Amino acid sequence: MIEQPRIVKICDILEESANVRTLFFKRILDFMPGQFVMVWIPLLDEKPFTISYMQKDIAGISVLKRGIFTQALHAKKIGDSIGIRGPYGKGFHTQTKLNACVVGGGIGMASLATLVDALSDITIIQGARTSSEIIYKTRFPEMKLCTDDGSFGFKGTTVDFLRELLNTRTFHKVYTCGPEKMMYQVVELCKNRGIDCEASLDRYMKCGFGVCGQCDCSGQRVCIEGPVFTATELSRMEDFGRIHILKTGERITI
Amino acid sequence: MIEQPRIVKICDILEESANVRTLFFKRILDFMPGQFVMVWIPLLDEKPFTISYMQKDIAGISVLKRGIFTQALHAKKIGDSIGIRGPYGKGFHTQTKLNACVVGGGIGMASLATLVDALSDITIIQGARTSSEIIYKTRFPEMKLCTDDGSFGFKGTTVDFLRELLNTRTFHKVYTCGPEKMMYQVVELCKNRGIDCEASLDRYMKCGFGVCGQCDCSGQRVCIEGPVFTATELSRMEDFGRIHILKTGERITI
Amino acid sequence: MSSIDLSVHLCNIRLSNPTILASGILGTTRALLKRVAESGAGAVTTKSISNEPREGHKNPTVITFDGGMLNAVGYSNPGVDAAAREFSNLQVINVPVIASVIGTQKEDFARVVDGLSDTNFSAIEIPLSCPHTPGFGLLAGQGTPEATFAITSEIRKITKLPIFVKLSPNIPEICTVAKAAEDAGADAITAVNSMGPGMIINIEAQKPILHFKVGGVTGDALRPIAIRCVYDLYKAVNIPIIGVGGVSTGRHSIEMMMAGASAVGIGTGVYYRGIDVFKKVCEEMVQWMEENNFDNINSIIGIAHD
Amino acid sequence: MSSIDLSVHLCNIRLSNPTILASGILGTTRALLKRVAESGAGAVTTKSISNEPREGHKNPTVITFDGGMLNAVGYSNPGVDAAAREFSNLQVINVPVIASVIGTQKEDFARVVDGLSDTNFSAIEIPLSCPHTPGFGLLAGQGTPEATFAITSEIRKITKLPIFVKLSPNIPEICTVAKAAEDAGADAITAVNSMGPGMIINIEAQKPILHFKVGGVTGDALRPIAIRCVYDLYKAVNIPIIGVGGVSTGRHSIEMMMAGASAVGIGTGVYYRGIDVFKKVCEEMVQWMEENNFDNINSIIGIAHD
Ligand SMILES: Cc1cc2nc3c(=O)[nH]c(=O)nc-3n(C[C@H](O)[C@H](O)[C@H](O)COP(=O)(O)OP(=O)(O)OC[C@H]3O[C@@H](n4cnc5c(N)ncnc54)[C@H](O)[C@@H]3O)c2cc1C
Ligand SMILES: Cc1cc2nc3c(=O)[nH]c(=O)nc-3n(C[C@H](O)[C@H](O)[C@H](O)COP(=O)(O)OP(=O)(O)OC[C@H]3O[C@@H](n4cnc5c(N)ncnc54)[C@H](O)[C@@H]3O)c2cc1C
Ligand SMILES: Cc1cc2nc3c(=O)[nH]c(=O)nc-3n(C[C@H](O)[C@H](O)[C@H](O)COP(=O)(O)O)c2cc1C
Ligand SMILES: Cc1cc2nc3c(=O)[nH]c(=O)nc-3n(C[C@H](O)[C@H](O)[C@H](O)COP(=O)(O)O)c2cc1C
Ligand code: FES
Ligand code: FES
Repeated sequence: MIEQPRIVKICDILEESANVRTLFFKRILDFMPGQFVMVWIPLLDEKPFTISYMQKDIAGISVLKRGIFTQALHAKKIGDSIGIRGPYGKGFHTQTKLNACVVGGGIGMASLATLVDALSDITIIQGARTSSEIIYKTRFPEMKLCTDDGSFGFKGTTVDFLRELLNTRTFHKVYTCGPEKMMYQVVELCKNRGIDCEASLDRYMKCGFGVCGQCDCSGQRVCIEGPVFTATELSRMEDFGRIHILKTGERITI
Repeated sequence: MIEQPRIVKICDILEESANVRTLFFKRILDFMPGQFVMVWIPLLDEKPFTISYMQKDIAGISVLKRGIFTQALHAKKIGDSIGIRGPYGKGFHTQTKLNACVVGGGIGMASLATLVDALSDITIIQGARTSSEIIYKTRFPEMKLCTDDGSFGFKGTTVDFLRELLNTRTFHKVYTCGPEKMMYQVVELCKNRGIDCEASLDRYMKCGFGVCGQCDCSGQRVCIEGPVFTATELSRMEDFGRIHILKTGERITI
Repeated sequence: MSSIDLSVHLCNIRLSNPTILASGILGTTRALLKRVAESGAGAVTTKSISNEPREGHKNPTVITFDGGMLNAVGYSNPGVDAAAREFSNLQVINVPVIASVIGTQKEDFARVVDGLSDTNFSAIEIPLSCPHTPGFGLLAGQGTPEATFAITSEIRKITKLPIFVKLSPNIPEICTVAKAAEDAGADAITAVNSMGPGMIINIEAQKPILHFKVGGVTGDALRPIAIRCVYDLYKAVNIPIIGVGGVSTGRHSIEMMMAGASAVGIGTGVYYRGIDVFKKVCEEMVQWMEENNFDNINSIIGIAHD
Repeated sequence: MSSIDLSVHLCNIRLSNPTILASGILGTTRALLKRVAESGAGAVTTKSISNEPREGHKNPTVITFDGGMLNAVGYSNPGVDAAAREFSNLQVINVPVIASVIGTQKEDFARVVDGLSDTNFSAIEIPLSCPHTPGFGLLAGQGTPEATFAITSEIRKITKLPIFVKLSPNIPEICTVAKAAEDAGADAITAVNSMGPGMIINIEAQKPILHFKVGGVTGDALRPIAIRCVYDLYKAVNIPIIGVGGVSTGRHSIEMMMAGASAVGIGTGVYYRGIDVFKKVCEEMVQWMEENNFDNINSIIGIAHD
């Protein structure tokens, strides 16, 4: 119960796509798919990342290069160190025997990856803007792929793809992680079809363990009650799909 | 591991002799004969006392009236409260099957009482200055009694009595608690006769858990390594039988 | 449930129980304040609000250690205009809401209080005591009797709401500062803010963990210090005291009130025992009072004094 | 055992390892100092010695809580004459022994140092920082830069032994006080003494537990504060620092040295881990150094600074 980063050495690096890399490190995490860790680069910052690989005593995080922090993570070499604390939050509810579908958009796919590992009867849908941004292509060869520009697989959004798919079949559960607008549509779609659904939210985080109030989404702490919420919970959360909170605490429309 | 007094209510009081009373209180103590507790009277002081009774969930301390603190304890009525922390220290090593002898002088008998309860084949010797100061007379009817003034039982010291007794029989172990000069002689006597011996020492105490250094006896903390020491340990402790340490830390000859 | 009534009055504000959410913990949004109120708090306090928006310090901003918590959040907040919007419509929260107001100059405090004048806050709290944010609190000299008097007076001029002045445990002369606040018209003292600052170094990284390097210490480590401050303040001032620092159980809360607190703030306790720490603390207080034959919570306030 | 050498030099005194028994813990008799030395301490400090004998406060004098320890022993000691007898023949102790010297006036300190001149102490430590003994330390204003300068200068005049000035963590201007000590000829800074004071109330008794009501807080609660003080002092003064406060493991000790300490005092750690805490801490330091490829303990001193 001591919330401090512990230093781990990066023992392997995998290029997942043009702008996503996975950093591997030795650490046994008592971890549920969908939970996250806070990753620390001393003197720079500390930010939340999903555990995207968990193999025996090696864990991995898949990092999309965006701003200063993720650039710094991309600059790390094998043998370099980072700090890790967690895992935090509530993960996905898994029922291994039932058939399910995961819908990942962009780096959101990282949150779903260990869930896929844990499930047996699973349909995987990944959406990306373009072919070069698709991740885990060899890891999950059976993946259904969608690109906005049609450069690979289905041309269109994951929501379009899922909607079509649901015309011919159904699932016991749909899990989703990605841009919030996309997740909102996935959740709505599932509601209409009477399918159970869970989504993993993304909010600015500071403490990660429920005291700072930064990660609020309609009174729910995304770091504690989330990041994964059920459709029922989400339907009570007005901010879902609409409002994010900046680092200052200001509300902004997504 | 929090060393703070807990308040208990005195549920019974027993007059043990002209100047000794036992205060009983409800508290289950995980306790070894010879260990002690620190007894607190709020706003007054806190001092060490042996647990002299332990029956199911009722414990008792037998208090000899001496100065301000013990007078205040004697003034307590049933229903009044005191604070208790502990038990502290190392108790007597008991081997229930072997025959043993306890030698108690004055209030020192209190430390030996629960030991007597725990042993089956036991000879009890109690010494007091005079008849009215004898304690536990009905509790241990088989007790051999000695008084300095001969007002009851053997006239003379417990050491004299023990010496005579050892002419006709022997023990596997002798346990003693009382004035240090007496204990010193008991220990010497046993050494000469090749009998195993343990003595419970009395030193001024403050913390009771080994940090303040007040209870030093030749580098041994009486509150931690004692109050019970074996004859072997005692033979390495120069101060035993010779030196006490005042509250200021000054050494005085006994 | 028992018949024991935990309600207290604090400067004419009725609290259904003496537990108050301390400033800076979960008080970022109205939704979270509402949630905390529903988790049993007798009152809730917002995260501190400044005139301009502030991003605060970079992460790590909050960590814990075996004695409590260390934080240097750096007063991140959206500024008074956004805050006034966020905390409009406070009626949805069924307990009193206290606005925590900060500033670098006394005029600054006044501007924020003014900017909140259309809201329904029940009181204004001014922390003059943060040990780890440049420009504010101790790092801006606001912890002296003189500065405390000046800032409190300034705010007194422009609001009729009760003013709570929040003090630092780091200042040996805490009673003098409290008296200055009282003289300037403060209605209550909130004691205490986080202590220190402290530092924790990750020895593998060879660097302080908090991005700001140092942060305020709260939780268990702070409790004996907070209890002593409240005990001393109870003798020094005539206005009520809100005791804050390391309270996470009913016993702690009773200890704080026996030292002299009329109400009890809880911050780090949310971490130790979850968001419903307020309910738990109240239940434990009631149980203790039953076992020890107290029926009026007010009768324990200051009872540890001779 | 490994080949890693933990020895350090402190003002030309060689310590076989950087752990030092802090003053007031077990340092009442020569026999106990010897025992602690044999339990692995690199140096040992006596309980503070005053000119006149002192009984100290009544019991309870030392209690613990979930964040550490609270004590108000009140400087009980037999006075300098009896102490000079007790601590004669220090040769039997195979590590350096530091005399802790207290006084109410600067002349008082000088008398004690003088009274110990025939003994074999390796250094004099002067705590100007006790938060809970009337007539001494903070309660006698000895924590100001001016008083620190005056007392240190007075002692400097009459002894060639290294002088360690022990400071309080309660004083915001700790660096200014340290500089005053340095200017007056101090050879090292001991940082820190206990903090607070704090108070713990037994709620059933409705009374503070310590007989003196308040006491200094030590142990885990103090560590982040002590680390911050040492970190700040390392930048402020050029003389070495003995880091004290909450150290009970090898990791703590390394953290303290990375913050800037040349040696590390241990007090409450004796409670947490037993009298052989010194040996345990050293073993843990060696193990950590091996795992992290350090071979010289001196190279970690101050390494957490940019
Ligand atoms: C629960 C959770 C899991 C995440 N998992 C992953 C993951 O597996 N892989 C991945 O690449 N990204 C993940 N993210 C997002 C990741 O934290 C941001 O991409 C990263 O913080 C960006 O930092 P930056 O400095 O590179 O970019 P910036 O330029 O600082 O920010 C880019 C975006 O990241 C967001 N962001 C920045 N800091 C934080 C923060 N402290 N908390 C939350 N969001 C922040 C900003 O709001 C902005 O939208 C996750 C976020 C959350 C909340
Ligand atoms: C391990 C241990 C177990 C004890 N068990 C018992 C017991 O079961 N029954 C009993 O009656 N007495 C017991 N005593 C002794 C008891 O602590 C003292 O009698 C009591 O403290 C006297 O306090 P006073 O104020 O009445 O007398 P005072 O006038 O203050 O002192 C009388 C004598 O008691 C000693 N004493 C006073 N304070 C302390 C202290 N804090 N620690 C140790 N000795 C002290 C003094 O040195 C003096 O010799 C025990 C002592 C020790 C060390
Ligand atoms: C993460 C965190 C943020 C805080 N932010 C503020 C703040 O913005 N304003 C303020 O007055 N106090 C702030 N504090 C101090 C608390 O209000 C409270 O005084 C302190 O934490 C002691 O109480 P506790 O031990 O119950 O946490 C903060 C404390 C923590 C732990
Ligand atoms: C029981 C006790 C007694 C103390 N007595 C003294 C003392 O006499 N002189 C002194 O300078 N410091 C005294 N101190 C303070 C310690 O030397 C040390 O500075 C403090 O305890 C912090 O270190 P720690 O956390 O390792 O205990 C005492 C501390 C304790 C716990
Ligand atoms: S990140 Fe602090 S409460 Fe969620
Ligand atoms: S009484 Fe404090 S060490 Fe024994």
